[in-house]
Amino acid sequence: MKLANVEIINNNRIGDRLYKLEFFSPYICKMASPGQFINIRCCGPGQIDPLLRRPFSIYDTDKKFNVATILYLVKGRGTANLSRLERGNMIDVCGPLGNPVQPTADKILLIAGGIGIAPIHFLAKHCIHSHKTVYLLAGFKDQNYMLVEKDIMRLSIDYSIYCEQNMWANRGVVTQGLHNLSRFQGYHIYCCGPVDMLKALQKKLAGAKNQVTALLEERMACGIGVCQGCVQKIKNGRDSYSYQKVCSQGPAFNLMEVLFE
Amino acid sequence: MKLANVEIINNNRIGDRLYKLEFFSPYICKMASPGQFINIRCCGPGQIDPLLRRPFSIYDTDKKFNVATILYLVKGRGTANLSRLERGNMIDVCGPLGNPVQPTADKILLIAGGIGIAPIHFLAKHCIHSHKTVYLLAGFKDQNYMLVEKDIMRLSIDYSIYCEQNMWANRGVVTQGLHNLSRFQGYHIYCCGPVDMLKALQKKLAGAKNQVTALLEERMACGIGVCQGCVQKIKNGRDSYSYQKVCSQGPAFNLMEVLFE
Amino acid sequence: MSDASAPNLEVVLGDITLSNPVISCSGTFASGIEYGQFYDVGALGAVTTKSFSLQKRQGNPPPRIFETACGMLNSIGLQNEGIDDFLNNHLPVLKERSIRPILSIFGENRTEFEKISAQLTDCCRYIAAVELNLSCPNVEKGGMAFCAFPETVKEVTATVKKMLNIPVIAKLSPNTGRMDLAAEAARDGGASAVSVINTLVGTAFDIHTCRPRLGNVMGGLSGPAIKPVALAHVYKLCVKKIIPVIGMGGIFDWEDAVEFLIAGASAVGIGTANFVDYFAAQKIVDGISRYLKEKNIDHVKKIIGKALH
Amino acid sequence: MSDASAPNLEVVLGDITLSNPVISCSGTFASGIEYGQFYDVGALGAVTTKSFSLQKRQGNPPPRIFETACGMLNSIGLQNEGIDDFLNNHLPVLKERSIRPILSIFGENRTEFEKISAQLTDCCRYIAAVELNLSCPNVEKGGMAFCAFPETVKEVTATVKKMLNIPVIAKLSPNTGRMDLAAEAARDGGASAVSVINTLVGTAFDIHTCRPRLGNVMGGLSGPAIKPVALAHVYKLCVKKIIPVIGMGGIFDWEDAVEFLIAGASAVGIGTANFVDYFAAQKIVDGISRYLKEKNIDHVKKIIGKALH
Ligand SMILES: Cc1cc2nc3c(=O)[nH]c(=O)nc-3n(C[C@H](O)[C@H](O)[C@H](O)COP(=O)(O)OP(=O)(O)OC[C@H]3O[C@@H](n4cnc5c(N)ncnc54)[C@H](O)[C@@H]3O)c2cc1C
Ligand SMILES: Cc1cc2nc3c(=O)[nH]c(=O)nc-3n(C[C@H](O)[C@H](O)[C@H](O)COP(=O)(O)OP(=O)(O)OC[C@H]3O[C@@H](n4cnc5c(N)ncnc54)[C@H](O)[C@@H]3O)c2cc1C
Ligand SMILES: Cc1cc2nc3c(=O)[nH]c(=O)nc-3n(C[C@H](O)[C@H](O)[C@H](O)COP(=O)(O)O)c2cc1C
Ligand SMILES: Cc1cc2nc3c(=O)[nH]c(=O)nc-3n(C[C@H](O)[C@H](O)[C@H](O)COP(=O)(O)O)c2cc1C
Ligand code: FES
Ligand code: FES
Repeated sequence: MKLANVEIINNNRIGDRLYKLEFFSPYICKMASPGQFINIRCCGPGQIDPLLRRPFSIYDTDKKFNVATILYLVKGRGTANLSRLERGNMIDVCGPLGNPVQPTADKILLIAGGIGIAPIHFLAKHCIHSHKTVYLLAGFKDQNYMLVEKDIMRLSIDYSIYCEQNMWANRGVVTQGLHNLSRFQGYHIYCCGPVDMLKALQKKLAGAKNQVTALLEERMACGIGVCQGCVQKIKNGRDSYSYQKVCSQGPAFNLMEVLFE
Repeated sequence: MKLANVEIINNNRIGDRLYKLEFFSPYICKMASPGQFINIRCCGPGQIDPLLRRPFSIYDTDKKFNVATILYLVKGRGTANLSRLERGNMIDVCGPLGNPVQPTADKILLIAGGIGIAPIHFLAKHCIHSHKTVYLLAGFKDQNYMLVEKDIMRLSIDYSIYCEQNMWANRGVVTQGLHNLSRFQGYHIYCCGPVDMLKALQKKLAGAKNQVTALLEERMACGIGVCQGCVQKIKNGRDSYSYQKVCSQGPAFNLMEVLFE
Repeated sequence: MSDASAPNLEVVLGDITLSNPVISCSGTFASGIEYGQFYDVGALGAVTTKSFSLQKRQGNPPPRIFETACGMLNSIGLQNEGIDDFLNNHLPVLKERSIRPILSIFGENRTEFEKISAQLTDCCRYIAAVELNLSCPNVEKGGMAFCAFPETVKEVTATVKKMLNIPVIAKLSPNTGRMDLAAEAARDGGASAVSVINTLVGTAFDIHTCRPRLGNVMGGLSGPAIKPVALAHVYKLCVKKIIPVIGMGGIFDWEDAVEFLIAGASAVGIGTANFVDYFAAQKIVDGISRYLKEKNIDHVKKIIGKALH
Repeated sequence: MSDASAPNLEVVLGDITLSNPVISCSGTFASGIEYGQFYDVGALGAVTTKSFSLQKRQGNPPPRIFETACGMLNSIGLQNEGIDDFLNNHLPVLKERSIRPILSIFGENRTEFEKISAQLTDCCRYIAAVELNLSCPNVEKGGMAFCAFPETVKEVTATVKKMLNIPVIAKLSPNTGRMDLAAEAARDGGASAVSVINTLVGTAFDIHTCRPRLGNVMGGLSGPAIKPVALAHVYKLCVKKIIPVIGMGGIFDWEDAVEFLIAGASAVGIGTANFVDYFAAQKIVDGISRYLKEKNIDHVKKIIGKALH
């Protein structure tokens, strides 16, 4: 993990409030594994507001050209500032942070909801690289992520996309992709997306034998395990739980042990 | 006085930390008189830091093209932000504020120190326009204001420039221009510059019969006479004083009545 | 706001009824006359005047303003021309414009509050309420603020209430410990509401001259920086249901205002924001209305305290 | 820092001597081990650990963090694995790296402080000082913070001091009225210094869900927003010369740190800044040194309290 000022190669709008930011960083490209994230300062030079760094999953790394990519949605002031940056601007990035996800199973089912596609995309690439059987289920509200499908296609894996609103893809929510669960017997499932999706998956997969790993999000202050701000309630043992840090003990957790409120 | 979002026409660096900002505003060009200032929001869009507006004197107005100009020095965060703006960007401006200076005398001596040249330049133009006899004394620390001299030359008035550090102009401080005070008998004197210059002038002109008007500065919050934040201690009567608001009761005050601490 | 579908913005704080919950804060709006150049300040819920004292006060030496991170320090020192000035010069203009202000007053001791009130008896019907600035130093108690002493808060409130018999608001300071006790005392003295919060004590220094940034060394911190603190005070008072609260401190836009309302404030005060955007208070009225409309809520009272349950 | 012309940064707070005045704040630096990945934290004046309690504490439900204007709210709720964890897992690593931390501890009552101290008697020489987090609720006093009761502050301080006989620091809260009384009590109890300030109570709400932004509703405000308030507390204590002060609250860069030093603080604590710039504390040491050099001041002690005169 390192703190560095890196140069932006591209920061393109690829949908409504959806951007892809590419930056030059041999270090991140070398060190980053799926599941990890980076922490970006989103205020202008000499500014202190917004104060805290913002966490973003790694979407892709190109080791040949040393370009790392994140995919992000403009939510509030931090991401709005980010979206105004241009090629040639510098950003202050720390990473890679969090624990790498290292799938051991041979067959991998990836489930992404919305912007949750970001870490899932990087994980998919990694799985293909290590010759695993990969299936990807992605769900989006609308056709905003159309250009992301291009990246998915380029992975040359089996996938289905669910979309709530239009004819671009299968109509529905991503959990419908699991209607025939037996098809994914023996698959290790990795998922990332909104809490409602994760809750639905937890319910749906409750009886199943699959291992299910969820990549979680929580508001962060430090990103390096110091402040204890980013905790999730995780079951440990039958009736007990503990608050575990998403940044340094996650972001990957066994979905079946996550206690949503 | 109006609040308006105006378009920047030019924002050029003309010296070390010295900028000239031109913006399009028929309203300011029509309404602004010498001595008045505008109040600019210096944070980015959607930002609240830096919080308060920053006051700047009007340096020039071009009524033909409806372009108003300010001359400013980068001091802190607000002016640093301002200096990063470019042609085509919008800024939030309120003005004109403060009381107009309306010279009645026929002969006018203008004295400017450093960035104090900004309101003095606009006043000079106005005096020439109303066919007064004008003499301008300007003092600068170094040759940073060389390009400002060009604007002064263009006024076609008598002037002398004093400079502490080099050969560009008369060597010395601006008060030396008053060595032969009798030369300016009957002149109404207007001055603007650092407190030390104003104090020196107050001393030097103590016995003289000239009327002396100083344009003062003070940290401001509202700029419109509401908060009482921008006061200066002004003598009224023999032993008494009151705190008067630079924004709404000034910025012009009788220099002889200003009580510097 | 004449269309039938516009939400009702009226709020009631004890015996005070306001057409909408947006009030200008004392000291940040003068008597509203300057802002009248920009918009009709009569369309606000109320205009609170700068605090007036019995006699003219010079105020503190400059500099009086210093900007800090998302906030500002001020040490105006309550400069004002005295209550006479309000009665002779401000009130006539306000009357003419049909604006019934909340008049903010302060004294150095109970007697001064009494003497000011004595001068107001004739003009009570032109004033919506009197706000007692109890953050000012009580010289009888060694200069500590009035609100540090609940018993005094009660006495002063009761005195003014009795003399004027118009609504009284107690403005409380966050710098003196238990605000709940001060609020209870205000209620017991007959106040209709409390204004919460006044500025936080703060300071700043110049590291090159080693001099304070303010002539008076200490100042009051206001602006967005203090919003979380103000909200906590408002919430804690409202949970206890002591007395209606006018919430203030760092409100910059309608979202901030709604946040105070759902935290339990019956009305909100707009202070520092007026300096930055002269239309701030007006925009906040509109914003609250839009928010209610979008959520299909017909009356603002339905959101007051919504986050308390 | 070996060159002869480098200014001397050593500061003395009673019986505590630090190689420089820059300390990490409790709860923002864990035990310093994580930051050791970035730089040699042994080069700081001291590392203050997260506050430890007698038993493991789960802490508050998430969300625990919310960002505000130039500040942040946290409601960690003092989650920690208990003092055993410090002794078994953190201290050995620190020893190995020759770092003598300031150990922050807290209890729910005096007995708990006593019991923790009892566990520390054997390792005192590995600890530079014990900091008592007196902002935590005292269950014996209905949950109000320890520092609201000067008598309790004195008792607890005296108890710990007597048991351990190493330097004791009392960390005071700005939320409970008269800090000067708490500081005097700490001094009378035998403290070597006070740490000022802990976070300000604050909150925030989501105007769409009407839910609090923090699982615990109330949180602590830190960061640049609170700097003017922290400076005012530090200044007021230092003017009274009660006890050496470790100043903290919103320090983000070396200029901020110098501002606290000239306001009278003998040392400074770096908190939230560590989250934003992992090198913040180290940079601040360098910045103070550069400042002194540029001003031709050979010893940092010469600027401490310079703005007080
Ligand atoms: C491990 C991790 C990976 C993430 N990866 C991505 C990604 O690849 N692409 C993407 O678009 N977004 C991602 N997010 C969410 C992203 O961090 C937030 O959308 C972003 O911080 C919002 O900042 P803002 O200033 O625009 O919004 P604001 O709402 O103004 O943010 C205010 C505060 O809330 C925090 N915050 C808001 N939403 C979240 C959130 N969901 N998670 C954590 N903190 C939040 C911010 O950090 C900030 O402190 C990730 C979050 C985490 C924790
Ligand atoms: C009536 C008037 C006219 C002015 N005209 C000009 C001009 O034409 N050109 C120019 O370069 N400067 C002018 N100034 C000064 C200019 O306003 C300050 O340099 C500027 O506000 C500094 O802002 P900053 O954020 O860069 O500095 P910072 O130091 O970061 O500012 C912090 C705070 O201090 C205030 N401040 C700092 N210096 C001054 C000052 N000298 N006067 C008032 N407030 C100050 C700012 O408003 C702000 O609130 C004028 C000031 C006044 C009062
Ligand atoms: C410049 C200034 C002057 C003020 N004067 C007064 C005053 O005279 N009486 C008073 O009760 N409060 C006064 N206040 C406090 C405000 O009314 C308000 O309580 C405080 O500023 C918090 O709100 P804000 O953050 O929206 O400004 C003043 C505040 C400022 C900034
Ligand atoms: C996330 C977080 C956790 C904290 N935990 C503690 C703690 O355990 N004990 C303590 O005494 N102070 C704690 N504090 C308070 C800090 O030590 C410090 O007093 C405060 O944050 C002000 O400094 P700052 O503005 O530089 O952060 C914590 C602060 C933060 C932001
Ligand atoms: S963000 Fe600080 S511990 Fe995870
Ligand atoms: S700046 Fe507010 S009165 Fe002048």
